Amino acid sequence: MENAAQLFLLLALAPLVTGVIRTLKARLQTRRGPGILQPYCDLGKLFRKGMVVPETSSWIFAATPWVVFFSTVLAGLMIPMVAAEAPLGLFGGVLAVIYLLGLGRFFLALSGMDSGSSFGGLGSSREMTISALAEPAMMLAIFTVAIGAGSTGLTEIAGAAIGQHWRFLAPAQMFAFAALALVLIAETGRIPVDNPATHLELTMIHEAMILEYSGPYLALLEWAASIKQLVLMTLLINCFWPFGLQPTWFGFAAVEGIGWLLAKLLLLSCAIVVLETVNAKMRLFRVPELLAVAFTLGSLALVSTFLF
Amino acid sequence: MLLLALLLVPIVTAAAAFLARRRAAMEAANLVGFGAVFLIAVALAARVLAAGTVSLANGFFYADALSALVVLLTASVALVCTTYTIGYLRNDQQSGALGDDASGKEQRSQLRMYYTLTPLFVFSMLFMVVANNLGVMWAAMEITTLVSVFLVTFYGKVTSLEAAWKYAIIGGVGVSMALFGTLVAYYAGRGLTGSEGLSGLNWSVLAQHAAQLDKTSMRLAFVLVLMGYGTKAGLAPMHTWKPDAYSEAPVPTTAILSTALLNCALYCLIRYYILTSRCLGSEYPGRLLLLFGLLSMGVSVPFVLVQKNFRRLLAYSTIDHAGIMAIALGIGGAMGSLGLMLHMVFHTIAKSLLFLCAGNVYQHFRTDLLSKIKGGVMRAMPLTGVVLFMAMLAITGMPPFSLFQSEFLIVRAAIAGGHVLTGVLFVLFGTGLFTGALLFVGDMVLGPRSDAPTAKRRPWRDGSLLALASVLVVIAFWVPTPLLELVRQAAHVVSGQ
Amino acid sequence: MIAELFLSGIIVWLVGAMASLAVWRQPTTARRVGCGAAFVGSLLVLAGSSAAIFSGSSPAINLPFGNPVFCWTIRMDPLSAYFSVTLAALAGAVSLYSFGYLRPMEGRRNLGAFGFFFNLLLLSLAMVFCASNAFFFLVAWEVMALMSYCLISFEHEKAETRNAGMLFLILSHAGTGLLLIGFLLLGSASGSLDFSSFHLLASQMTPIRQGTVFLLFLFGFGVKAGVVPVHIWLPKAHPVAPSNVSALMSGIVIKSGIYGMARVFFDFYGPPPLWMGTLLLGLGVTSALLGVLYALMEHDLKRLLAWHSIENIGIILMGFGAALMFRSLGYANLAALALIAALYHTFNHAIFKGLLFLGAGAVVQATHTRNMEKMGGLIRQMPMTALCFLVGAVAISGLPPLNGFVSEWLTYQALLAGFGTTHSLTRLMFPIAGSLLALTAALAAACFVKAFAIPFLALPRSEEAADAREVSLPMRAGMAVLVLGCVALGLGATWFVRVFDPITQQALGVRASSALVMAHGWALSPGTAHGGTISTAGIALFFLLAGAAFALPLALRWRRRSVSGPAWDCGLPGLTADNEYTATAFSKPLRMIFSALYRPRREIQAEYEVSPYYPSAIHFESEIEHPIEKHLYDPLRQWIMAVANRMKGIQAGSINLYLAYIFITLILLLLFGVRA
Amino acid sequence: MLMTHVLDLQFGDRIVTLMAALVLVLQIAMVTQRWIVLHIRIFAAQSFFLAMIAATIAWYNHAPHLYVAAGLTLMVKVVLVPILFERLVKRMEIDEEIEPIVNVPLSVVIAGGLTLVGYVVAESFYKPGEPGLGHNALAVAISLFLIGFFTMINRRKALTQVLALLSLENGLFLAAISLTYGMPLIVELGIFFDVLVAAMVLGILVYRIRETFESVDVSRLRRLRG
Repeated sequence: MENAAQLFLLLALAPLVTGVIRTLKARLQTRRGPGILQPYCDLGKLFRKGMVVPETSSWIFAATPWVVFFSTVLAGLMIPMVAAEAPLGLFGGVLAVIYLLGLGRFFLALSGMDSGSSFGGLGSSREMTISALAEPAMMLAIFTVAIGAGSTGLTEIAGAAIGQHWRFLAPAQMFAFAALALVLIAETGRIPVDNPATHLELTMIHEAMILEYSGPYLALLEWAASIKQLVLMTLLINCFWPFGLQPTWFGFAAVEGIGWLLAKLLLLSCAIVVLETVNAKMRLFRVPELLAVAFTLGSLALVSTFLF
Repeated sequence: MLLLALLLVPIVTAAAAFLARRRAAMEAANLVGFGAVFLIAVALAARVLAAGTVSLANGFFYADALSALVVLLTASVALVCTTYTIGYLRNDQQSGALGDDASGKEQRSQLRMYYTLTPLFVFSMLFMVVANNLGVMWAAMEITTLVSVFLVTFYGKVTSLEAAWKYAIIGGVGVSMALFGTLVAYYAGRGLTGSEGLSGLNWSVLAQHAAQLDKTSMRLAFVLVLMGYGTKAGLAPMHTWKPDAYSEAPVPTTAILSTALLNCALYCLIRYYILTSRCLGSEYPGRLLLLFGLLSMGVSVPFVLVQKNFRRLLAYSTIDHAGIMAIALGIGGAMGSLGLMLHMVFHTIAKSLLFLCAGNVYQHFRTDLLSKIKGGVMRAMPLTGVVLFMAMLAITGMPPFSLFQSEFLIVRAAIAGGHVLTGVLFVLFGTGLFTGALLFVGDMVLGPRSDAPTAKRRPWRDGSLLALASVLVVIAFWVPTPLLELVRQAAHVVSGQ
Repeated sequence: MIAELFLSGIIVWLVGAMASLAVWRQPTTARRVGCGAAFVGSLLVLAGSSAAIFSGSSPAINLPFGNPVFCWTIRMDPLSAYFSVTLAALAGAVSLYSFGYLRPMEGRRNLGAFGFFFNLLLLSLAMVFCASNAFFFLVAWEVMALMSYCLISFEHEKAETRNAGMLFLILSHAGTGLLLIGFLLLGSASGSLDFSSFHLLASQMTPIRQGTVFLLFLFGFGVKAGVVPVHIWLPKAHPVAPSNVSALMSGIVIKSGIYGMARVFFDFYGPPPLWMGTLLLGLGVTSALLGVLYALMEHDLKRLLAWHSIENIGIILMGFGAALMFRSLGYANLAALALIAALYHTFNHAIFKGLLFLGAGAVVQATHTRNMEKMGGLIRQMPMTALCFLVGAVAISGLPPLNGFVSEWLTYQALLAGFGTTHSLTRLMFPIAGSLLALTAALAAACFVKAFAIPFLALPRSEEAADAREVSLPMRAGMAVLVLGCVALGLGATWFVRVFDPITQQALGVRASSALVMAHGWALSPGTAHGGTISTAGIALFFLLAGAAFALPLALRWRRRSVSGPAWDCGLPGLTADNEYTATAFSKPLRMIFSALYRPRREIQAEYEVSPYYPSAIHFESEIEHPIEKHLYDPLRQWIMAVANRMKGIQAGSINLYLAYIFITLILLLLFGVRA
Repeated sequence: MLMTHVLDLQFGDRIVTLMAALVLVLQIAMVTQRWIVLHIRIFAAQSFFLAMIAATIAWYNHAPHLYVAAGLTLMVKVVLVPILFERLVKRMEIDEEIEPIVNVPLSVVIAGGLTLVGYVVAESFYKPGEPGLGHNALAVAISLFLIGFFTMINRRKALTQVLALLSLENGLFLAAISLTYGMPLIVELGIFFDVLVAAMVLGILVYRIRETFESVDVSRLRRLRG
């Protein structure tokens, strides 16, 4: 029951978040921009289209979209969205989430190299590099949170956060939050690390990997990307602002929980939009500096759990 | 009676070889003679195992387990080396290493010299071991020097003369120190009951009254004897003659020098060690022995690391092992002595085997220099290559070969006896030697086939090589019970417990 | 019964060794005898030792050979049995693989000798794991090193091979020296050499001696395990060995060092001082990170895998370190968790690293090169090999749901729990180690994207790669077995952890598995208060169901709508191998980011014909620096050689000098030695 | 009168000590000596005095077998060996010893120092209860030994090294007769036989070296190194 509900929420909500962010960004840049529902239309269109498979590619190319999609969805089912109890919490906690996303990334990178076009290789190389560098910072932040809860189970983490609403003001939590936020930017491929909108050959990362994809597979990958974004955002907000997480999925609770979720997502989206608008994309070799900052924040978080 | 036979047979052999006209006759004489000596040695060992000690001519000749073991080793080495020599010298004769005069008269006289002197050499060693009288023991040791000097000059090359000279002079000094020690020991034993006249220098007598010996004299005596017989054993810093003599003498002689003669020199040391430790306690002689032993091990390491010449490498390895055995003796105790005796047996096998391999390599490549051999021995002469590699691993104390067992015992005895530093240095030097030896032999044996032609087979030579190699392998996993018993009793003689 | 099974396996190996040496003149027979004996022996040993684990008994056997002065007995306690199982499982697969792998060597190489060394290596490994006293252990240990050496330098015509082999043997011999002293120090304390007499003995010694013995064992075993900084032999020796040997080396031979550490640190030591665990954890992190960082820079497929062995040893050491720290802090359950993580990873690494080396061997045999830059597109010619290699790559990258993930997850949990165990600053080490472990894992993933994509995907980069063929059936079978192993160890984690109960019981007096297994064996938990759970089986099930329900039908539907066309080639006429991204290019970003460590040196020479804007050919070469070798080992070697050369002056040839040595010694002894 | 002296043990002791001192002086003289022929003759003289010492001790201590030792010494070291060597010198026309390694004055000083060492070592053997002969003679013997040894190091010509070796053995002989009134007879015989053979062997070696090297300068024998 919860599974079905959360699954539906994931699949349905993810494109919406993408759309909202795009629109808000456009507005902030005084453009009209596409409608909020544009991503749905894109997906629908892509699913109806046929596709071109590079003749130099192998079965990896065909398998990747599915692996990426399923691993992302599974990760999504392991995090608490509306209720504190994550539907598939038993299958794994935050570590599992990260490693499932890692599995998706692994195959995405392979498929990037599969066609033999040098863009794919370029994208894969950069993607693996950046994610690798993002990893320790993320792990530190998560350790900080998990130490607070004494567990890596997201249910426990959220559960521990419930009730003590102002805990996120503790310096440890703040630092961890900042670190995780930076990592989230890197992971979801947003400015200043990567520009999801560009197809300028030399700067793109994520887009370069999926350059050869078209039609339904492209749709799957885009969808997976937006779901990943939703998952990470939810992870962030529900670990640090567990307001309105409900004990159950039933009755009015669900409505209230979803309301809270949307509100928090909107808030985070606005923050992302502002960040993306005021920043320019970094050169690739500046990115490590950003992640070093994240790592420092993470260690600060740890030290402060130790001090305060 | 056995003892007398043991001494007479080599003399007869020498005479026979001297009178022989043809090469075959000399070879036969030596082969038969040493075969007989070997059998007698086995019989002697059996007798000693049964009776404890054997003595003759009211204790002028005397053999206990220790002497029996050394005799057995000497006899076996002599036998194997003679078998090998037949193939070796025939090869020399054909390859013209003995000077190629038309009549072959020179060659024959050279062969005669070899086949006559070797039995004399063996005789002097056996005599030294079974002589109860320390003075006679000394005289026999002097004879070994004089005889082996001529064996070293066998090839009559400039370098072999040089080596012989150094050997003779250093050896001469050494034995005279030993003589000094001997008579100081005699002085220490004055006025003991039963020490009148001849028997006053008999080891068995002195050993009985060791406690009443004059302490100061024994201190002096042990130092002098240690340096004297240490010179023959090649303990540093008296070792300098060894690399020269070993690299110049004919290979079978070298094999005997580096195993049998080493054992005999150590045998003399052990005899005096027993006297001294019974008189002064084992601490004083022990410290001196440890000093020389560690010095020998330490000195041999750098020379092995940067060595270019194979037989000199082996010589330094012998110096190292002399050091090891000195250390074992210095540590003493039941475990140390057992380690010493086992090591003597195992080292004799492995080292003689190594020298035989060196002989094959030398006769095939006409050089001992690594730079000229340029690797590929395994390809050019598979049997020798494999055996050589095995023997080298064995000599550096690599399991499963047996030297690891004895060295393990020695190090264990050292650490258990509180000589932790000795143990650590032992291991350190051992590693250094292993490194040098492995690098050398690896470069020599492995690698692509060199341009030299494939070696022709020499049944006598390679046969004895193979036999000895199989002994090396077998003894790693199975030591015959009588031999082990003999070793244990010898160790008992040394440690007295 | 158990003992008989085990012993029969040993005997089969022994007989196989002798037999294959005996028939060396008939290559085919020699190959069949050698590999067959290895295979059968492995099965028997597998049966025997797994039986030993589950029966919980520890049978002792007195071997009927050897110098009676010493004691030649083997005892199969749970730890020994566990490592024997690891050995036998890997050895079985490898010997199956060898049937096919060795066939092309027939006539060119002495396969009789190979079978001899191979079987004896397995035999000596089993002895190492089961020896019940220090002497026999050291003998087996050295024989193992010797056999490994013989196998490494099996193709000794190449100088590279010879030198690598010698370096290995020399370092391992030096390590054995340390072990010898360590064991004898223990032995002099206990008066016996039997391991049972060493139990908890080390902790009763004085702190100084305790620490000395610890360091002796740490580095003595560390050499064999390839722990930084005594790892330098490993990346040289593993690539040059025949690939089935490399699989054994990386899979199990270096694990003998791990076994030794487990034996000493958890059996001979009681709760140790805290610094020991801390040191171990630190070494583990260092090894893991350096290992993966240097692996990333490799283009030699096998050397890349070798560096990853160092990385994984580091991960195992993290587990050991944490376990020791927990022990000294008095948390037996956590210690058990960390120990389980380490041992689990040991088994996993044996399986997937073996698999990867076998795969690499197949590739090398097909393309006759170890250089990735000359491979490519092999997934079409060798689909089976590619699949196996992919599974291995996913497993070693620690991605769910395969086995690598489980053990890394357990390690994370142990490190996480560590934070709460103490209030001193040392507790910061746990999360830091955890985050660096995360970095290691992510870099490993990046590295294996390269290691799989460059050889197997896209277009072939050389003729050899273009006309490579799939390898023979036995080789594929051998790899398939290990693939199954990866999957089983991943999905069956909750079942497998029960194996560790006897071990933790023996070492720490705790049976942890009941706490670890949750939800009727569906999920695994760290066994801490309310720790998170993981269910690899569940994840796999999800993928299967989703795949069956959606992926297959949809993919089939869409296939009809799909056309195949050329990949985007930037408008150049046609996509060729020259356009492809190379391994060097792939790792370039990391090379620049970590240039402080690598100190890369690059040379670019362009040849121009027409104008400086159109180079006709560009020669590019870049190399990186290995600081530990450059700043530690090379100076040491040079110093030793310099000293040795100087000491040659002792033997300068002058007899007067020689006499002077004796004279001076005599005078000194007369003056200071004689007088009481 | 004379008889009383001849029977007086003190007198014998004096004589022995005197001759021992003479032997020592000759040994030092050997250190300074450059002419090989003279060297050989000094050696002969030294050996002669040793024989005399042996005879004296035999007379005073009623140790008949020492007469044999004395006789052997006379025969071997005073007659045979010198003749052998002088013929060798003539055949090889070696005339003068080149400069020793350490120059003569310094060598003499060193020789003196070695004598001192001899006394220091012998000191610990001095027991008031015994006749003084023991440690005096032992001191001289050790000094002879050490000085002979030093001469071996100090000389470059093969033949002089051999002579030094023999004079070194003279020291041993002195020790033997004065400490223990000689070894058991058979041992003595063995030793003398050895000395004779050694002398011959070394002589032959020297000859062959001369043949092959065109010189007997042993400091040139430096091919074997390392």
